Amino acid sequence: MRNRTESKMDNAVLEVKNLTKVFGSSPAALEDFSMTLFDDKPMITAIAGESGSGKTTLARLILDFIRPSSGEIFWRGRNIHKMSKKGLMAYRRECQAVFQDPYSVFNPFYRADHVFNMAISGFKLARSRAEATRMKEEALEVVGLRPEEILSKYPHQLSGGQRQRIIVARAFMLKPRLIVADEPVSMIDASLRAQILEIMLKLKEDFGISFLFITHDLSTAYQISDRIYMLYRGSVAETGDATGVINDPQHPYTQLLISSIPTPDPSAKWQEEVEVSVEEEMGKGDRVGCKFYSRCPHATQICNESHPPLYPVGDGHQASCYLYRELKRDK
Amino acid sequence: MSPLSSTYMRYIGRKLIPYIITVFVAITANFFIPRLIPGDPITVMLSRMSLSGASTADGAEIVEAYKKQFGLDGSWLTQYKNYILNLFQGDLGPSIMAFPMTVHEILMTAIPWTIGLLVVATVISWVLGNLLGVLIGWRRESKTNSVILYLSLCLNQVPYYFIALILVFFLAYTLPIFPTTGAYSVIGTQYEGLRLVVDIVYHATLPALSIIISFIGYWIITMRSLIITTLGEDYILLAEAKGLKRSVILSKYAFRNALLPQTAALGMQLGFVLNGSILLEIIFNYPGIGALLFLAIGNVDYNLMQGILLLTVLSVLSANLILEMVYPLIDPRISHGGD
Amino acid sequence: MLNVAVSGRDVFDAFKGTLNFVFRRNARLSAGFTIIFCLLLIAVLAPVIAPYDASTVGLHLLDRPPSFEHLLGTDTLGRDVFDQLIHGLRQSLIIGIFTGLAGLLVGTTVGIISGYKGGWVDDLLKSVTDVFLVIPTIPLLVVLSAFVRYMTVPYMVVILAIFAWPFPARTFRSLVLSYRKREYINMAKLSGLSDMKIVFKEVLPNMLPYVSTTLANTISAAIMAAVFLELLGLGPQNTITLGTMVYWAMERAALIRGLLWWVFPPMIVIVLIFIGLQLINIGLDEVFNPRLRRGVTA
Amino acid sequence: MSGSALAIEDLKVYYWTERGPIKAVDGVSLSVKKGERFGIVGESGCGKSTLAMSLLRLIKPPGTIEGGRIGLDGTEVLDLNDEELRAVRWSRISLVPQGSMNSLNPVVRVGSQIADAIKAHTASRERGDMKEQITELLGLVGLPSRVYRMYPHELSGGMKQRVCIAMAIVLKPQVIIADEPTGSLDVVIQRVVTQTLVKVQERLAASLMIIGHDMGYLAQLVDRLAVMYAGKVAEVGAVENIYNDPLHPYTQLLIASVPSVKEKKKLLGIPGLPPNLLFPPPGCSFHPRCPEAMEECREQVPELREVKPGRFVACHLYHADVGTAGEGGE
Repeated sequence: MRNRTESKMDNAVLEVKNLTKVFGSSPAALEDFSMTLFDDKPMITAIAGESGSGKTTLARLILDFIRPSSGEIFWRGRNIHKMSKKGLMAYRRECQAVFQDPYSVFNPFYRADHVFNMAISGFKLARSRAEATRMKEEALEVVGLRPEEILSKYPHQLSGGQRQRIIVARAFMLKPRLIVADEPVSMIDASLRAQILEIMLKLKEDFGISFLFITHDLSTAYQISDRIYMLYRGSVAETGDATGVINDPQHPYTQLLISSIPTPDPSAKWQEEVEVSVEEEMGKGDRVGCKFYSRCPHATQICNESHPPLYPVGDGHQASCYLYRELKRDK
Repeated sequence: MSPLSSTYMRYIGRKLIPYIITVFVAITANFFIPRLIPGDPITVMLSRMSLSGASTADGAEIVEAYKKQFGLDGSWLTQYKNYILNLFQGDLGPSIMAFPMTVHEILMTAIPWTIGLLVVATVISWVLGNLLGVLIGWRRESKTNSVILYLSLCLNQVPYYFIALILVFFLAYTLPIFPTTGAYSVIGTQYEGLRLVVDIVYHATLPALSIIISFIGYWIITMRSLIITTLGEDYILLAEAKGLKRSVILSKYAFRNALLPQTAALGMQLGFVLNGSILLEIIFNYPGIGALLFLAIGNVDYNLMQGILLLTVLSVLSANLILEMVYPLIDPRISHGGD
Repeated sequence: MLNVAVSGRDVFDAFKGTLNFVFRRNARLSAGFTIIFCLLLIAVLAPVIAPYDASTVGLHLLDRPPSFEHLLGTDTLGRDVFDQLIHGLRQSLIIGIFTGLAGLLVGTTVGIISGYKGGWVDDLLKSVTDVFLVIPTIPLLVVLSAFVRYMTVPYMVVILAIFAWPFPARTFRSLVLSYRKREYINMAKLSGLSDMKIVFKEVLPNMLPYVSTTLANTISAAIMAAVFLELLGLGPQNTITLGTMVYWAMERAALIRGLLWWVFPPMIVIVLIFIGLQLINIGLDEVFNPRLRRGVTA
Repeated sequence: MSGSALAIEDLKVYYWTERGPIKAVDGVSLSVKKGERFGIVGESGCGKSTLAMSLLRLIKPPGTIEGGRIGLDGTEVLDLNDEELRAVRWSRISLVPQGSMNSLNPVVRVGSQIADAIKAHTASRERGDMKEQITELLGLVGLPSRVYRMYPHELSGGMKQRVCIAMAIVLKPQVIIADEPTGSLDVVIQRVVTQTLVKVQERLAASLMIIGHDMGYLAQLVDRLAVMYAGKVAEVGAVENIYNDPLHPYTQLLIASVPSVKEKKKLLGIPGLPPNLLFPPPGCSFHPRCPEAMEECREQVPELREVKPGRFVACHLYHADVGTAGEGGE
């Protein structure tokens, strides 16, 4: 385990407070989202949701590629939007990323190792070319790639799986505290996907790197993540321990989602037919109350009036649904 | 999307504001640029009059009188103020060189010729060019295709005024078939009805041909590449899978999609039509706006120049505006617009 | 310092790869390139090829058809047409290239700044560019040229350059806007690169093909406008250019009097310049676009 | 073979590049019974989409159909001339395109695009009220009748896919090919579209061939499944057998690498690189990545043989003792 000097009183490394982001006149992509990642134990936190749930918007906000409409993001207690240039560089050094599309992450003009060279010269990591090469080779070995096969190649000469592993290697080389992985495996075939997920687990366990794992695929989230946030239309539907939430989902949306995931077992066929209202599909369902109102089997009057807060439904397990309002009172 | 829906109106509103600003900037530029030209209209006119024998004994008073007459007295600022006020009443002021006639009247005589010649020729070259372009884009293997392609490639590079000269040489001097000057034969002024129309078309053939020949290459090349890219789309593959006849696939699926950007390009081209008229009208001394501008510059006629420049700016802007309004109606994808 | 060298070597090595890739592939590009190269060579060697002073009047006999002594014959003012053609080509290319370069430099800078910076800077620059694009350039050119009492080549370059920059500015603004969204720009931000470095190291190299196609476009547009003005008699009075050759030929009614060797050669050379530039334009387009598409492995 | 709606024998489709042919489909033999739902699974680049497209002869240059036979209920598709092919397309065999957003003509109303299929195959006298037929079809796939007048860009991904399904069944074909029909859709919409497809197929008693890369999804859907690797069929069989007792090592690894929400298991990927179709490895193209690769595998290309009733596999592990239900290998 890396030795970490415990300088902060509460060891919160990343704090997201009431983050909201609205693009143009359409409904909010992300609404009043709060989350805190702690430094004591490296963890993989999954942000799961369908397209349009706001998960990628959250990733782009945390990486400071876009500015929030309201709310703040704190790294080690300091607001990243108010940081000096030097402060932002330190933040970047500790908070790296892996992106979804392995083909668009490489600048086609340069060879594949340019992604390493940028980081090395950007953060001034190496004093000599030999040291730079050694760092690159060490990083590639950690992700199971042979340096001599990779370093001299152009991006279009490499497969999707190889490229993604190079990007993970680059992130690892900077020894960050947190890697924001935005759908790292969704464009990779199932057989290669497992290897990259294994690498992420290894980086967490052996090198103490935490992950923010953005995905639409609950089964991959279930396999490797410790905590999970279920996003629906920009707000948190349910959150808690990954195994708890997926094995015993409380929020009607999570239940529908998990029951719709096709399992590779022919005997467990889908049972009843699922209906989706046309308005819902057309994305016009811009609601005041709970956003799942029009598709929810248990929808009641109050659900249509105000947006349900996150009610505790178990040990660290919360769901934003009025079904659990009574639980709060008698707890 | 019906033209009257509110989103459509808002879309148009948002498009209007930049146009209004641009028109204002253009008007202001129109006022100042002619005044940059050395010499002033009155002295030029007086020297021209003295050449033609008119007595100009006490020059100074006459100069003052003419200046007041054409509102050229006082500082540029006051002239600018009057210019703007008159403009809003639609009065472009009197023409200095052709005094009794106002700028408005002169323009009215010249506009129909330029519009008639250039707009018609551009549309003809657009239609022919697109049809040929579709042909080449659709049947790509045949030998004639590459011949047509390279021909239109080179043709597109020959400026229209060279083509005009070549046409004049071959179709007027060596084989005297077509007239090379004027919009109608001198004696033609007595013709009426059909004879006049035939006479006008007869005179307009060479100028129109030079526009058609020089621009047809551009439309062929652009339509060809549009058709080829459209034919690669998924919905064409599905159309083939549906077993549709080749003619239906070409017309309803490929051509209709490829035509949209071409229509926008035509709109832009029509806007700039006045640009091309100057040299063409001088070569064929066709009584259009271009020839008029050249004349106005020669005589440093501020008011006429301002009128013509304003006209060209307005024609470009209105072409853009009409395009922006009409385009969403023909291309359903851009219903509420917004880039 | 060391770290800069590490990624600087990338740029040089990448350039080498791109250049040999480009010329191996495309017939149209090499054809266009040879045409323009030969014309440039002739222009540079003009004093050697055509030593006589092309513009002095009355040196030779009038209206002589092409002969061994005067390859392209002589004109009504007793000047050797071949000499005029060579020197005319040189002057026209000078006008075209300088205006094209000026238009490209100003245009790309304005385009990149407004594309990358965004915000009010973008709005300001974009509206200025749009106004220039909407105002009809030809009539204004004619008016401005009339303004210059004694037109010379440098004046012409200045006047043409005023209207040469808006088109490249708009092209590069939209290019930068589209390239800015690419994921590898975010990757560069994550590597701590400054805005400046991102623009020059990550955005610009990919836009090289567009720089060359836009340069070809601005040069041919500049020569087109120059010839236009020269045919109106508003060209440089003291030097011979291809356009003024045709103008003087038309003034002297060369066509009617059948002096074809005086009128057609300059027209042919002008069209040759345009064809050469257009072939380069199309060639580069074909070489670079499919490459981008083919870049994604199956 | 008489009962089969679709019989493919030794089909070869190559893409020609400067450095030689890419053997996308390299000798595939399959048959789909009448009314059966048949799945083809395989990773990207294994040739499954090329196979689907070749059934309607929609292979575009530089691709060519090199050889083999495609029997569509007695008609040999490869022998048809252009006019006959046009008549067969959509009336007897139709296609539900990949989930991409671009399969509908963006400037033509949905109803009119479906009507085009009717017009192309029925004389104007017998068409009857097309509008009424089409709105009824749209209702069948769960879409309101106003969709008839709408443009594709006004519909969501799932709705566009169901329009394609309605279009695919408008002429009541014998065989429907669905090439990754729910590729880019969210899980819930994916389920709705899939259930529509199954309902519609059962109603027509047509055969349905579904192409996919997600084992879990196909398990829910098909009766028989074929696993493809590097342009060849690795294994074919009833879907229950394939999942409970996968024979081919690639099928075993493929099933193992699909994460499930039911239980946490150590994720097993498949080592090595996806196959290079330009210069395929000698012998069985899976041997570089196969945990049980033998000497024989590196030299000989294994044939697809029936090692158990209704179970076909192309792997040397089973060929030594053909016919016996032995565990495998010498």
